[in-house]
Amino acid sequence: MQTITRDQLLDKAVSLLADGTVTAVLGWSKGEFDYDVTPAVFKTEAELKENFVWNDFCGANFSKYLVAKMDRLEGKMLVFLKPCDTYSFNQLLTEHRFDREKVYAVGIPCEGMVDIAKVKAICGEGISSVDCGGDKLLVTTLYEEQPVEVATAEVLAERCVNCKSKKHVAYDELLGEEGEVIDSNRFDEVEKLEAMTPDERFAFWQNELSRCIRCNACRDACPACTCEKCVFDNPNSGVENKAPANSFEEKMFHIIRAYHVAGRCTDCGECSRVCPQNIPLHLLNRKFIKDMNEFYGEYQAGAEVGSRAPLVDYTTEDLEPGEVFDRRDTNA
Amino acid sequence: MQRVGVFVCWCGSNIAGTVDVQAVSEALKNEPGVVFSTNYQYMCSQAGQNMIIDAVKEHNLTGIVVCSCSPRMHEATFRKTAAAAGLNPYMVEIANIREQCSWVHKDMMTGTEKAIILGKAAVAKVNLNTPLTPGESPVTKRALVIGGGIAGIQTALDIADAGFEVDIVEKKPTIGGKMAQLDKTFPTLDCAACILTPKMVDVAQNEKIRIFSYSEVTDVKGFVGNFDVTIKKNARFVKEDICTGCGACVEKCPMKKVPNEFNLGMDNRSAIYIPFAQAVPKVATIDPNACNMLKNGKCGLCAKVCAAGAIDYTQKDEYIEEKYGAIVVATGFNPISMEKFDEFAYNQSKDVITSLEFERLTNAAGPTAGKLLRPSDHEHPHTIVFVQCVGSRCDSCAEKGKEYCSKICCMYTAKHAMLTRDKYPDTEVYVFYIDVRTPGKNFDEFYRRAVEEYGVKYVKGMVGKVTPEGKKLKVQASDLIANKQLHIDADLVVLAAAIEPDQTARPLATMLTASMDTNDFFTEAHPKLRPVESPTAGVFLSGACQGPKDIPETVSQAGAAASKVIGLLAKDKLTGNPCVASSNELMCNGCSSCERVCPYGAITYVDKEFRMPDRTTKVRRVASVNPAVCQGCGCCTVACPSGAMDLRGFANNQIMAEVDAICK
Amino acid sequence: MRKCSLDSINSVFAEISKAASLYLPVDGTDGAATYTKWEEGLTWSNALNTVKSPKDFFFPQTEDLMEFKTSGKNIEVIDTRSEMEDFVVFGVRACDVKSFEVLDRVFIKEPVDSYYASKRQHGTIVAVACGRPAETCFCQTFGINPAEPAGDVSIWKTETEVFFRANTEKGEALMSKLSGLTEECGEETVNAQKEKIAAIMNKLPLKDLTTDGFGGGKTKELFDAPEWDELSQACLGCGTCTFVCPTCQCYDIKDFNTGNGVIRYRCWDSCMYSEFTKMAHGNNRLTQKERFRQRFMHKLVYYPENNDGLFSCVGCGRCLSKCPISMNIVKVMKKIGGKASE
Amino acid sequence: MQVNEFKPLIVAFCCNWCSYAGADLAGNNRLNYPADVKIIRVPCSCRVNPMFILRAFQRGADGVILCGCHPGDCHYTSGNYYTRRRMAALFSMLDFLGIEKERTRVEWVSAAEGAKFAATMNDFVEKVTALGPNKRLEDLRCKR
Repeated sequence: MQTITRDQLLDKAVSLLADGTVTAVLGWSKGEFDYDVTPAVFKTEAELKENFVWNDFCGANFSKYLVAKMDRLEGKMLVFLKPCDTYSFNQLLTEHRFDREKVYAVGIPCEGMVDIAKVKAICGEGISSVDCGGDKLLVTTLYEEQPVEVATAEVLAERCVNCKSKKHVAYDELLGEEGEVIDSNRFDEVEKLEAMTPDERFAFWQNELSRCIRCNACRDACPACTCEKCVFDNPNSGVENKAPANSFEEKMFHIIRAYHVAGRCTDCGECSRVCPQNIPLHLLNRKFIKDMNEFYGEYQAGAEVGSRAPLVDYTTEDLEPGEVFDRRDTNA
Repeated sequence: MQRVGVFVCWCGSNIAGTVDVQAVSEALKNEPGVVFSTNYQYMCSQAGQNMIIDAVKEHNLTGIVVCSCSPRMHEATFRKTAAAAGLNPYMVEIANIREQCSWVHKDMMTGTEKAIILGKAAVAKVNLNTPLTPGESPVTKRALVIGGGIAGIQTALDIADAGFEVDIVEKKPTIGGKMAQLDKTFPTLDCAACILTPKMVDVAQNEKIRIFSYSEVTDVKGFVGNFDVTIKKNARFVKEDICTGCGACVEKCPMKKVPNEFNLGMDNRSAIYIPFAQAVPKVATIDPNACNMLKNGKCGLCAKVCAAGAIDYTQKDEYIEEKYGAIVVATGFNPISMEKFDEFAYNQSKDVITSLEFERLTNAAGPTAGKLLRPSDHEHPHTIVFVQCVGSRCDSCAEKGKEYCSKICCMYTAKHAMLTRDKYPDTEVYVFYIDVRTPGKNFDEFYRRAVEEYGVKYVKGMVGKVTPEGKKLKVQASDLIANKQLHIDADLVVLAAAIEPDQTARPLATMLTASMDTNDFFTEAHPKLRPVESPTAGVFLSGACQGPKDIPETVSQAGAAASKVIGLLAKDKLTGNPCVASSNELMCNGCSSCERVCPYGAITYVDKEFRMPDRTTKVRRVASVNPAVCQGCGCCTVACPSGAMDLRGFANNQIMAEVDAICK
Repeated sequence: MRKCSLDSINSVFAEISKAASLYLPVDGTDGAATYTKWEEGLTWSNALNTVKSPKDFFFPQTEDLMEFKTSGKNIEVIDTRSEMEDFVVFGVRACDVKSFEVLDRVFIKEPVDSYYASKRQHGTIVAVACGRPAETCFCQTFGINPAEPAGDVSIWKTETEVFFRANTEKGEALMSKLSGLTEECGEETVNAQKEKIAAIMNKLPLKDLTTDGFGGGKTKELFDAPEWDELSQACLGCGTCTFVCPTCQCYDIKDFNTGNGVIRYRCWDSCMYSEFTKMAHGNNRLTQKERFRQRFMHKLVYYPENNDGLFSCVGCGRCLSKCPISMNIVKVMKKIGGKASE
Repeated sequence: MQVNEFKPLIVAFCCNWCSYAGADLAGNNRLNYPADVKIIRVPCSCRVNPMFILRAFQRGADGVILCGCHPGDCHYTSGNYYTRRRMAALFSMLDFLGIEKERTRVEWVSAAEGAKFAATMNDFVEKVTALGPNKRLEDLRCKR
């Protein structure tokens, strides 16, 4: 259950539209069910009142839409940003990917988003309604007489369980209470893998990545992947393909993708959220983040606009590539 | 597809001894694109080169692969050969089958196999080569020297001597820099003013040199040979071309209580002032923070006494835009602030001074007219303690000091000690040191004279604490050799403060896109082989802005920088290296990753209008590489996530083709 | 109709595996079901359906077509097709069975796609009725009855038993192998389940979704509908919907240079990708809106126009649950269909 | 026994200014190292894109080594500092995916270090030979 209500966001959007501060609103639009919300640009109060939603399923990170959605917009775009979204917002600004002047950013607190797959794992398929209230969800299914009560904490998306920050690092206006950066356990899974033998790790990733269907959803949803032309779409890049032809290509795609966003990835978790095959892609990104934190000092992409990412920076005292392993082996 | 000719060299028996050259040329015949393949005893000989030229003509070759010695040896030779045959010189690739094959492998079979693979890689690469033409750009035959100390002066004089125009920009009202403040110079003990001021006059009188004093550089655009520089001439409220430097205004000025920066605040000057008698330009300057007329509109005395009518209270800062072919940075150094060094009681006692202040105290033109008197009570000090390495050679964790050795302190401290003992034999002089470092011509002899002839008491050890007590300074120190604590009642304590780059250096480096080290010293293009050039083409380094230096070193570096500038300005056109990065604007995101890793500042961003797929237009920020500045390292190509940035001559597809050929 | 106990189903699998490779949905480490080659120890998943549809068996995501080997300056052309062996796909849902009909009309129409046809020939489909449809199911919109799945063999699964009915010769052949493991039975239990399913179908949230306003001949009405802008605005241009879709059939033919030659292969392509219709002259679908519209117009208008009114959507609901931004064919049909029928 | 027959394929990327010259010096001094090592000349170690390394493994390399100027001596002042970070990150990631860490290496070899170049190559070839053929990052299509 979110601390801020749909009506509060709606009022804000309506009044900003009314006073001319913005001419469009980037928000969530309701779907067929209670959980399938779609990002949408609203231009009128009527549209907002009819379709705007804010609930535990508004996971999509809007930052990336700002790169493309404002081309022909007269005036400013209102965008609602959850704390994690603000990091992507800043990172895109660092990379000059959209015009800050054309955006009116409203920071909104977030209590974590629900992963519907986790709800389905508990309640089964056939969900006819989900009521978000308090710290529980009331799930009605086609097959049970009574709604099933599910604790929200149990069905939070992985990225929200390991939320790194409830603090907004960018906004023009903040609704509700500001939160804090959280000392999360987001690297625990990475550490678990690091503790395995190389053979075990290889088997783990072979199993995970073999499911990849190269739908590119991870890339296309990623706020760091805003290239005008992705190397994987470019026949001249030498790595282009439309299918994961074999296990080499599965690995290469994900290594290169993670490498290309290394230092720029804010760990927003969109890649894993959208993966239709449930591949824990965020672990690859987190591995890079964890390594770079350990090798070169703590760095959070997007925490500040204009900060220098670890891979476009150096010191003369950096550790040697070979020492990466010595270090781990002695730590172990 | 290219029409490739392969030429396998025997290099006498150097290659042919362990590589079956016939087999290599036969095998490479079957490679894609190869239309001709042969081998010859010495490809680099005139006969060998003619063979290439003939083959190009006979077989209409568009690309050449020479399997021979290292490209570091003969790539240039064969490029010339290609040019002579009417081909673009960059359509040549070398397969290194000597140094990296025949000389390191003993077995004929393995050597031959490897030579064939290396040849295949070269063929694969040359198939993707494109003709490259080095860019040309004109050279503005004028140099800018930033900083008017001895480094800048010497550089400017040397450049002007070669017949080129030079402008000096100096932020102070006069040139001369730190050297003008010194008394004597080691190791010869000639007076600084006697050797510096004639050079200052030379500068003033040189027709090729313009001095922008009381000025600063505010903007630098462009690149080697073509810099556009904006210089801000601060308003000095005195018309420079009219002022005769007579000094009448200085005498009449009622505001006489302004701390005199030339004497490091140890005496006062007036609000209108000429920093010192030999200043160049010898023109008065009004200090706007002190002048009552400028602050409150009351006074105007100087204007009244100025016979020339040079005073102009309405003068405004002036911006001058000028073009230069080369820029020399000579921004020099400053002693670090002693504020944080509480242990030496610098803030508590006037009689704890820095070495530069000591220079002024012993200088005939200084606040005491050259008499060594304590600043507090103007009494003659009998016991003087010199402390070396104050803020130098600190541990990396020490926040207040510097890790590096300031290099000049050992010698000037020896000089100060010696001169004191020479002039005032009744004075007891202690020098506390970590090490005495005297590498330089006649330096060690100089230091030994101080000890042996002048009886200066050198003590290995650091001063732990200085406590003012009455008229004395209680100095508590350790003598590491005798392994005991010393307590000295001193009259004067002189701190050899570490030196650091001038504060203006960092913003200047940003403007110049010249790199700096963590201490804000400018980085040289190569620490050994290109010590006076910045990695940014066309930017040169002179003097202490690059690292601590004494005068002789500064002057020699100034001369070296000048000769590099002269070498540049002597050219009418600059021919670039064609193997430079270039960005495919259609794919560029404008994300700045490439710009951040470019060591040369070769990448800038432009807003460009693009036709979008849906026939609308959109303005996007895209990277643009200046080929005259890019040196072709290729760092940007890897930083670029979309692959928009590529390197000519070493393109992504070329390197991958080599990889493929080697691995197949 | 024959039946066996659910407990003995593994012996049925073992029997089938003797003569042919058997594939069936098995739960993976991530909890989702995937068609997996059966071997002792694997369990038939209870999941409603797999993430990836079974079209992979006939139209794999990547498939080598031929190979060129180079040696020196000679090229040899190699046919990479190998002798196809019989295989059985077990546990296919009614919607996915229907999708094969959609694919057949594309690939088995002259000129016949021999790669596809050969696999269809060798594959036997064992379809299973849906005891527990999900809220995302809308197969009935396309006239599919999940209680009566087509296929070579239809099966119904209860808590304790599995019922079999052969529908085709291939199905009979398969069932004859299972005669020792199954017994003849009446249809009462199956009929009861069918009724139950029918009752649930009546409760499904998408039960009223109709194809009214779609079908051949609707191009002019629908192509320029203003709603496409709004519907497509959030589309990321990924290929998730097309790659999980059982009826999407677009592919690209590509060459892979191995260093020693070239492998010519085909792989799924997606009309959602920006490069999809790129040709020498450029791209005729320039915006995501056009690409998005293409996908739905193809399924709901162009395909039925060319295939006797058959829609190329089977209502499996995969795109509903997998689209990263939750835009899907149902939302499109509701928005545009209603409009068109006004 | 066939065990010792395995000859690894090693791709060595060498920067033009130090390591390539170091390799030349090894040649001048006739210092032997296995012919399995094939050198690709790049202007600077920072020119080496992680994609090149994966490409080499895909095409059949058993080991990839990058050689550049010693830190601080880069001809382009800072290129190898970036290489150092990029490769530290990449190698750690490859290891994370379970790919043998001995198959990749970065070594700084100056133009004067012919002996170091040869010794490095001997050592690297030995280590990779001990690992056997690259199976974890191979593309079977390239072995047809």
